[in-house]
Amino acid sequence: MKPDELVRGVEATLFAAEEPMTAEQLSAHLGGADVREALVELAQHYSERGIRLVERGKRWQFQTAPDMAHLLRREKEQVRRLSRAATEVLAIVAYHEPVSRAEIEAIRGVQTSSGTLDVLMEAGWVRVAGRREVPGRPVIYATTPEFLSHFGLESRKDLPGLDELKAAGLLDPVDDAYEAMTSLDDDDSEAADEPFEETEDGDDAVLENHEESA
Amino acid sequence: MKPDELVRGVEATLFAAEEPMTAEQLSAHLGGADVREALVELAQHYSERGIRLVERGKRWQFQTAPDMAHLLRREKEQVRRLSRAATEVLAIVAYHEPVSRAEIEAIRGVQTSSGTLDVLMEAGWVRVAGRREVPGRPVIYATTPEFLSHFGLESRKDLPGLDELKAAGLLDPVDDAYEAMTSLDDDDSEAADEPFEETEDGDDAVLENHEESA
Amino acid sequence: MTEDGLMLGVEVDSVNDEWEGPGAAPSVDEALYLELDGWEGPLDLLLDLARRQKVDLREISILALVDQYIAYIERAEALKLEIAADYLVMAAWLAYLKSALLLPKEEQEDPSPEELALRLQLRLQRLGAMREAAARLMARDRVGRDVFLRGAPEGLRVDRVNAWQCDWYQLVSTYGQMKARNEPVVHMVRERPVMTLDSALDRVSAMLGVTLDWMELRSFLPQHSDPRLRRSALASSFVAALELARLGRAEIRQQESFGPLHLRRLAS
Repeated sequence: MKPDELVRGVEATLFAAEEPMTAEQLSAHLGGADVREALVELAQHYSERGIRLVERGKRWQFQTAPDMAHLLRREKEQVRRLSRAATEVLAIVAYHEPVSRAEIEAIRGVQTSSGTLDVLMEAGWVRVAGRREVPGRPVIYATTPEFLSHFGLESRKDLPGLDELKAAGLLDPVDDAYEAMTSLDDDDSEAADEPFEETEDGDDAVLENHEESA
Repeated sequence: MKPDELVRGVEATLFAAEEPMTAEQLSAHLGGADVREALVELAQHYSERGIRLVERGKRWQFQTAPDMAHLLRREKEQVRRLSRAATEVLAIVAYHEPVSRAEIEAIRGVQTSSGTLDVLMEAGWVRVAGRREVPGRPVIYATTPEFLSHFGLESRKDLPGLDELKAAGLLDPVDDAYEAMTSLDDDDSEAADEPFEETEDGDDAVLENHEESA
Repeated sequence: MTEDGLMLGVEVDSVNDEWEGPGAAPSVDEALYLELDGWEGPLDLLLDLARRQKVDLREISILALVDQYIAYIERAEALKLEIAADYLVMAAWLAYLKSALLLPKEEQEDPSPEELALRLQLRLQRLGAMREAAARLMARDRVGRDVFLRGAPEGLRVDRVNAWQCDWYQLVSTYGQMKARNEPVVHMVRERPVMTLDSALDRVSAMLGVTLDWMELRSFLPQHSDPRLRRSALASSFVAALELARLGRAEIRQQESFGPLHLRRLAS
C-alpha cells in the first residue's frame, strides 16, 4: 500500500531536515497543506520499526528506536556527562521553571556557580526567560525545546514524576508548604508573605546563608 | 506486522550512520549477522515511500525519494525591479542589437559593469549572440524571445523610433518626473571595479517586498 | 500527600550513576567517605545521612539526624580533614536545634525548634525530590546516547531566484533620455553689443583723470545706449575698476551691501 503523496512529502522532508520541525514549518514547506493527519499516520507507521517519528516540544523528528540503543551506543557516545551540580540544577529548572538563581540555591542549600548554568545554556537546554518583576528583577531561567528533544519528552508534562511531585507539594517553596501544614492549627502566620526571608533573625539563617543576592 | 529485529537493527544503523555502509560493515556492526536479506526487505519496504534505501557502489544508504527532490531544494522567487543602468543597457541592446559591450559603453557614455549584463542574461532578456569578426572578436549581445514576450512586443520593429520618442517628449534631456517616480539615483558612475554596485544599492531601493513561492 | 515510594523510588547508588562524586557510601555508616568535597553543601550531606535512616523523609528523626551529622563532622575533624565553614556552621546550628528540641516547652522561643525542625525536613524533602527527578531525567532515552538522529541529513534548502521586472514605458523612456543625454550639444551664441575689458579700462582711467572726487560707477557707463550694451559695460567697468584699484591708481568704496560703488583717483 503506497502512502499518499502528502505522507511521502512529510516523510521525506522530516527525513532530510537538519532540525526538528513544527507542524507549521512542515506545512509552510509543503505549500500550506494540513500535515497533522500525515504526521499521525507516519508516527503510527514507524511505531514498530527501527526508526521512530516522535514529537518533542511541538517539533517532529525521526530518531532511532530506543531499544536499538545497544546497537548504536557502542560506536559513539556523544552525550556529555553532566556534573552532579549541573544535573540537579537542570532538574530544578525543568520542574520549577521559570526559576531564579536564588530559588535554585534555596532548594539546593548551596551557591550555584555561574559555570553550572553556563554549561546548561551552552548545551542548549536552559535559556534565560526574562526577569521576575520583583525587587532586584532577578533573571529567571527555563528549559528549551532542545531540552525536551534531548530527553525524549513531548512536553514538560512528561517530566518523570511531575504530577506526583506537584500533588505532594514538593514543588512549592518551603514556606508555602510549612504554611499549608500549620495553617489549621497556627493563627499567626507571619512568615507566609516573606518567602525565603524570614530568617534574618539569626536562628535558621544558617540554612539560608548560601543564597546569593543575584 | 513488526519487522524482525535484524531488519530493525539494519534500519536504525543505516539511519544513524554518517556515511553509507557496505553489507560487510553492517554485518560487523550487528554482531556478524547476515544482513543481505534484511537489506533487500528494507529496500522493498521503502520502495514506495518518501525515503528510499539505495545501494551505491556496494554501499547502502537512506535517501529521500527522487520524486521528492523538489521538497529539499525549493526555489523562492523574489520580484526585483531592473536598475536604471540595466534598463539603459537593455534598451541599447534592444535598439542596436547585435551590439558589443564597447558599443554599449560608447552609446551610454559610461562604463558598463559586467554585473549589469549578467542581470539581463539572468532575467532571460539578453543573450550572447556570438562574436563580431573584428580585431579582438568582441562578444556581441542580442535580445531573446523572452524579452519580446515580457515587453509585449511582436518583434523589435514594434519599438518606437526616435521620431516617435521625440514626439512623446521622451527625448527631453532630463526627465525629472521620471527620476522622482523611480527614485533611481544611480548616476551613471558605475565603476568598472564594482560590478555589483547597481544591484547592491540601486535595486534594493525599489525592491518590491513581496516574495512568491516558485 | 502521596504515600508512594517517590522519595525512595530511586536508590542513592543509582542516582550516583550519573556523576562520579563520592557522595554515597558503598555500605552504611562506617564506610562513609570522609570527603566533604563529595557533597554539594551541608544540606546535601544531611540528605544523604537522612537517607541512611531508611525511612520516608517525612518520617525521619531529626534528633537522630543531628547526631549523625555532628558525629560525622567530629570524625572528619579528628582526622584533621579540612572542613568548609558551611559544614561547621550547620553543625553548630544543628547542635543548637537539638538542645532547643530537648528543652522544656515553656521556655521555647519563636520560631519554635519544632518549626525549625519541620522546615529543615521540608527542605530535605525538596532537595531529595529534585535529586531523584534529576536521576530519572538522566535515565531517560537521551539523544546521542539511547536514540540517534539521522547521521547525514540532506538538509532543506531554499534558493532565492530573482524575477526581474521592467516595463515597456520604462524601457523606451530610458532609451530616450539616454539618447538625449548623450547627443552632442551645440551652443549657439548670438552676436551682441559688448564693451571689452580693454576699452572699459581706457574709458574709466580717462574719466578718473578728470576729477579727484568720488564718482559712482554707473556714471562711467555710456549714456543713452542699448540696454544690452549697458549691461556689458557695467560688468566690464566693474572689472576695470578692480584692476585700477589693484594697480594703485584708484580706490573703491561701498557704503552698504548692494549699495552704489564709488570710485576715486588716487593721487600718485
